[in-house]
Amino acid sequence: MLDKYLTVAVFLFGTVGFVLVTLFVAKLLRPARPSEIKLQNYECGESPVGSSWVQFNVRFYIFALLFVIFDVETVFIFPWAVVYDTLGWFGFIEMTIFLAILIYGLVYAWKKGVLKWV
Amino acid sequence: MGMVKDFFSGIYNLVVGLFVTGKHLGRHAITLQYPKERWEMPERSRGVVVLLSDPETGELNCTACLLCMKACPTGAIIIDREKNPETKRWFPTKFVIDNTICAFCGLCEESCNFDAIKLTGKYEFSVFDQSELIYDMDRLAELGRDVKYTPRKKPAAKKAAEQKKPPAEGKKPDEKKEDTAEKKPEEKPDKIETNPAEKKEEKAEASDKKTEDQESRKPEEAKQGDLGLDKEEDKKESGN
Amino acid sequence: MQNEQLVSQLVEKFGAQAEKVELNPAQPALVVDKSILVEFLKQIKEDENFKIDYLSCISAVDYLENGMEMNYHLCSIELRYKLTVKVKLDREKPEVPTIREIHPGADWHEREAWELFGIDIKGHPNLKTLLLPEDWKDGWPMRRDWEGNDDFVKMPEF
Amino acid sequence: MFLGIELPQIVLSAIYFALTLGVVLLMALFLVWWERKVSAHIQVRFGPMMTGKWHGWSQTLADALKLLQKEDIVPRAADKGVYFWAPVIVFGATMMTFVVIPWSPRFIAADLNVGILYIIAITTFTIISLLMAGWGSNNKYSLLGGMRSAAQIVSYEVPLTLSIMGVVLLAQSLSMQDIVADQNKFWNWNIIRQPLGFLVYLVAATAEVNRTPFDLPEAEQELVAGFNVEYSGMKFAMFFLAEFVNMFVVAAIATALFLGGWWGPFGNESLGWLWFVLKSMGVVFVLMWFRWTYPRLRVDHLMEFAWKWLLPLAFLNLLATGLIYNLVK
Amino acid sequence: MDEKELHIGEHQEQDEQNPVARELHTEEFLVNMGPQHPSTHGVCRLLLTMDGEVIVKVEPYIGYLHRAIEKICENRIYNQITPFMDRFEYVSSMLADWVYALCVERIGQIEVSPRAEYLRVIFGELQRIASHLIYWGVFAMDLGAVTPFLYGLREREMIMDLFEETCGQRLTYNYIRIGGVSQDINPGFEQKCKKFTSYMCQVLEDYETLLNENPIFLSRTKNIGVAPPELSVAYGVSGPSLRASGVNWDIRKDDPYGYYEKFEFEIPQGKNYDTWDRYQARVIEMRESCKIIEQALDGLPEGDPTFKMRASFKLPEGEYYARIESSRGEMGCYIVSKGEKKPYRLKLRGSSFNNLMIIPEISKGLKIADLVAIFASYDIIMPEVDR
Amino acid sequence: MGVASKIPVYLEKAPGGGILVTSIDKILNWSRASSLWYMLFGTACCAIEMMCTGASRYDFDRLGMIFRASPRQSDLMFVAGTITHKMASRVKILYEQMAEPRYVIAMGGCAVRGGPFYYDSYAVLKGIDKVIPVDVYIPGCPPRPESLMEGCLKLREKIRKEKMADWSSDSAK
Repeated sequence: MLDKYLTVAVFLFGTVGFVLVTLFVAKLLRPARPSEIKLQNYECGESPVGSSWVQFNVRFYIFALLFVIFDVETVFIFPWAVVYDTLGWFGFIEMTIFLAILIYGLVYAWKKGVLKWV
Repeated sequence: MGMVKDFFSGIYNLVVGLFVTGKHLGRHAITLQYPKERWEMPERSRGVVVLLSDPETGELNCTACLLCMKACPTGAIIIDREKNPETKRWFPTKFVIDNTICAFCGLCEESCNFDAIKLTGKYEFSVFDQSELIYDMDRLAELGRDVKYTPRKKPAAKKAAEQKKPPAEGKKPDEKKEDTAEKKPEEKPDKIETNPAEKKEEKAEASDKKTEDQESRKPEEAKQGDLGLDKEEDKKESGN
Repeated sequence: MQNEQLVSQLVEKFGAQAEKVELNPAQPALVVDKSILVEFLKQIKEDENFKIDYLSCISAVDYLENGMEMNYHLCSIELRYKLTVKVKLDREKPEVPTIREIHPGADWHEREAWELFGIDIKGHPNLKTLLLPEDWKDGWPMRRDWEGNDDFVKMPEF
Repeated sequence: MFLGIELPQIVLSAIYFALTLGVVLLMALFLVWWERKVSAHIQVRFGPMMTGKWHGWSQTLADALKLLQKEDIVPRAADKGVYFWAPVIVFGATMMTFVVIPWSPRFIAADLNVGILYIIAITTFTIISLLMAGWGSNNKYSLLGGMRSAAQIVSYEVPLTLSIMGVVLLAQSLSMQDIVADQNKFWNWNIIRQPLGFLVYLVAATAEVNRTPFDLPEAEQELVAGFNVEYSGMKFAMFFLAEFVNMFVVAAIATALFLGGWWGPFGNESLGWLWFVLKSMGVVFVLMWFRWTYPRLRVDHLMEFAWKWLLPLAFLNLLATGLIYNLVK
Repeated sequence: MDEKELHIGEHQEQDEQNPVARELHTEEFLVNMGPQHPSTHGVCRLLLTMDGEVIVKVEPYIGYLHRAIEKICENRIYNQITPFMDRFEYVSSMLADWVYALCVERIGQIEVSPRAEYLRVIFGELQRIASHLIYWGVFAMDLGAVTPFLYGLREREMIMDLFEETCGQRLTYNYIRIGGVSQDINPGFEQKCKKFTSYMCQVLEDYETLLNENPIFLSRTKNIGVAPPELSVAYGVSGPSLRASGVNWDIRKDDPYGYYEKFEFEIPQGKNYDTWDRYQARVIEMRESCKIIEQALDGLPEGDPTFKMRASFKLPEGEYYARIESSRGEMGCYIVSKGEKKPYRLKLRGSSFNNLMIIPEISKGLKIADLVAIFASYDIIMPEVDR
Repeated sequence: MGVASKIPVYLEKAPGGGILVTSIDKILNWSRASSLWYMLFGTACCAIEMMCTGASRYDFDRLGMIFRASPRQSDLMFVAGTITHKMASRVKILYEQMAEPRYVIAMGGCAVRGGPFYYDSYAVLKGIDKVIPVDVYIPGCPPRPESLMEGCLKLREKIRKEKMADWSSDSAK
């Protein structure tokens, strides 16, 4: 079973190798003429003011939290979905309850105005 | 419920948008495949400036009156001139048009009374070296060789000028006699080079109207696609 | 003619302070003193009879020995009046109060007048170069007696 | 010893890899050309015509060769390591998904039993690399682009996963081959059985691959070129390539999950790979069509759309599927 | 109105109410948008102070295209100035020619033949359509849809054909001259023009299906960049943008020039004063322009529209501020003549100059994508700003 | 690394190397000439004509030219329109930030030598070649789209004649 993951590994090394080789070939071909201005960051023709690495509000903090919650929940749903056939109505009701809680959480967040990006 | 309605109308409108672009997918492209095909340039088009010469004698029509130089808003025209001691006429010794600062506005052509300078439909003049864009008299004359033009401006003045000097140039037979030329012989300028511009202007107007009328009676020869979609046919014609 | 009525009313109202100049029947102009300019503009903006609330343009003119002039081209959106308010300035030390408080749109126009003509806008908080390069040092280029700088090529007279 | 047992497997995998890589590269070249042609014809023009004799067929080849010769610029202020690895990861992640793409009943690199989970996991890497690119460049535009791509993944991953869940439920398996095999008749295709799921998947997938109307990370009119502002030459080519390959990947997944995969329209298994490619290309075409028709969403609308529309719809779809499945059974 | 009131963006308050924004310690950073940026339409530089995606402050820097046209014009005789007017506002050069000609005519009391006035109206309105087509395309492109841009330019090319046939150039026409126009139209022009207007009306329907109901487009434009009428008037915003702010002001009707009082057309007015209204105002204007053109073509009188200016023409002493309704708003030309061959002072007022000034005010607290939309909706063209 | 610039030196010594070098040269030159991505940058009137050339009627894409907003990814810069003194330094920065090999086309009179603003203007730079090197000059005010295309075709010719040693060397031309 696990041997299939060997293929995955081959693909992984293969692609990374391919990209690195391509980049190396390009390095052989291309010119390199760095200059003071060229190594500056591009900012529409002006010299940039300050670094971009400042602490700023990305404003999807709460979305990220929601994402974590929901993504974990979906992981729970996967096994349920795979064996749904054997679970029958019991599975359906169970999952309805589970999803209802999730949906309630979503609605709660919605009502709280969290889903509004400001 | 409003939300559901919004949802469906939103989807509907998105799909309708797809149809608009999809409709164009089947249409024929309107693109001009440039090096292979070209538009036929309209007669009035204002491309590169050339100097016209008389189709008979091959001499430049320019009489070095400097009007174009004075009319030029950008100072792109520079003329040096000398007087022919025999004919007592000015002729240009240097006629430079600096295409790097020319604005292609057509004022020189309008100011000219002798059909000497014209803006043409030519447009392919890119160069590798900037100095090649400053055209001297030879280049300008060369460019003007194949330019067909209807002498619409001031044949009167020209004729008059020619008749003024009977011994030198008057021998050549004038085939354009049917023009309005000799109608007002009293108005012919005695000294073209120093003539105030206004006088000519008035006359130009008079003769202008005449020639324009003539033009309008002619079958439409400056054929040019009327709308973009129709250019298709033109394109094919010119492609042949 | 609407405009003429307007001007006569204005002159009537402001009396000695405003002087009427007839430029063109369609375009009346008033000369006001720079000391009352702000107050004047404010009043004609707020007054129900005039409502001159729209500033089209400000143009400075350099008359050399006759001093300088600021022209405020105003109009009323509602009543369709058109009015030019002129302010005469001393050429040696041209200064004029800012009218940003009344017409925020005057901001850049005033900066431009300062930059190109050297007219000092009193009370303008942001007098820095607008159109010219940041390192411009060659004086006030739009003045009539501006000599030109290294790069300036005068068109030869033909 | 290790090699003794695994060597055949490795060799086989390597062959699979080489084949896939070749196909993918050709596909990418074709897709770039095709996209230009489609966009051109939508815009009543011709698109590439001069390079190569027939309709500029070699245009993308020339582009690729040219990008090979372009200088590679690493801004001084950049985080060099992150900056370097971002294009490697973006292409790597894209290629990795091809492990479980079922080209035909027999041609699949590895039919993982958790195929779908694998795909969901891997595709996320693409976005992480965009974030890396955005951050590593130390450019404000690219940083904003990177942040937007993160916002996008945060929002669209959930509906995407949930929309797939319905398919999993019907097939009772996570393996790609099983799911495809389940759709053996035309009316069994999941697009018929799961129209809502397909819609949610299509939208979420468009967002995942950053195509208009969801191309916020590289929004040209706002962020110049977004996360890849600073990239030039071959590194940029990697992003460029990955974008198009990714587009094919989501189309291929859509084909496998919803459009009957390698099944022909009459339930025929023959020429499976051809059907598969054709269907995928159809989906790719739709994505292109979207791109050349729609304006771009704004970043907050993007998020709101995901949470307020797609997520509830995905839930609805899942519940409805469960209900109907039980009823029909 | 109090100036302070104008400066408060509504979104700032929202920002303070938001618990997340308040609690997180964030730094603002400066982003240069322009001079080379796909959506600044030329060489405008906006220095943005940003907090994440949200704009805290916008500072426009202009002058990258300041070519000193006013200075040049002081040194040119009257006839030579028209070509520079073409370059002063190249997106609607025909109208720029017109405002200059109008100003000189008003000072010099020059009569214009009726045919010339009609031709001016026709070409002016064609130019307005051409300009709005660029607007339409660019606006859509700035919102991310590229295809409308090409559709818009496709239709514009047809107008270019009409122009080129009449005056020989595609962009810098030098057509409307003092006292008339440079050349009469070619025979057959009327038919072509009519064909175009009817085609244009059809195409506009396509345009509307493509964008007007599109939910993405609506969400990007509705309630974005609201400019209330008082604010717009205070900043001197003009043209369709002012009308979108709910102010009934069109110089074609309210300070008539040309023969505009003879034509019937409607002036669209906005209700929400937002980006959508500004967009819609232009789309409606295209329709109205088609109407005007058709009326003008029907009533086109006979006669000679040309007027030959003498090189030694001297404008009598006087001064005048002429203004016309260009495609972007009030375009003004102020000439001081001292009775010489050359103007003593020539001042140009571009509508974008004022329109640009309001953008910082209304884009505070919005996202960078909204700024792009607002900037595009005001149809800012840099040569007009910088001159 | 720019090894490519040295390849011809070594290869040409080998038998048949000359032919190989020319054919490699040919392919690489072809690729660069056929895929000129231009920077989306225009200042004045010429920019409108540039847009028109990119649009349906004339279609740059036909020549394989697409626009890129970032200079890092573009090969070609059209200096389309008037460059003022204020703008000149920015153009320089933009040019410098383009990745090599890069090309410049000066479009229209203003970019070539100040154009109509040559005289009497205190603000206009008299020719962009005072700031950055220019490959092709196109006269016109503004040039027609066809002229622009012709300029591009000229540039393609020029690129086709380039030598590997020149464009790929690590030092500037």
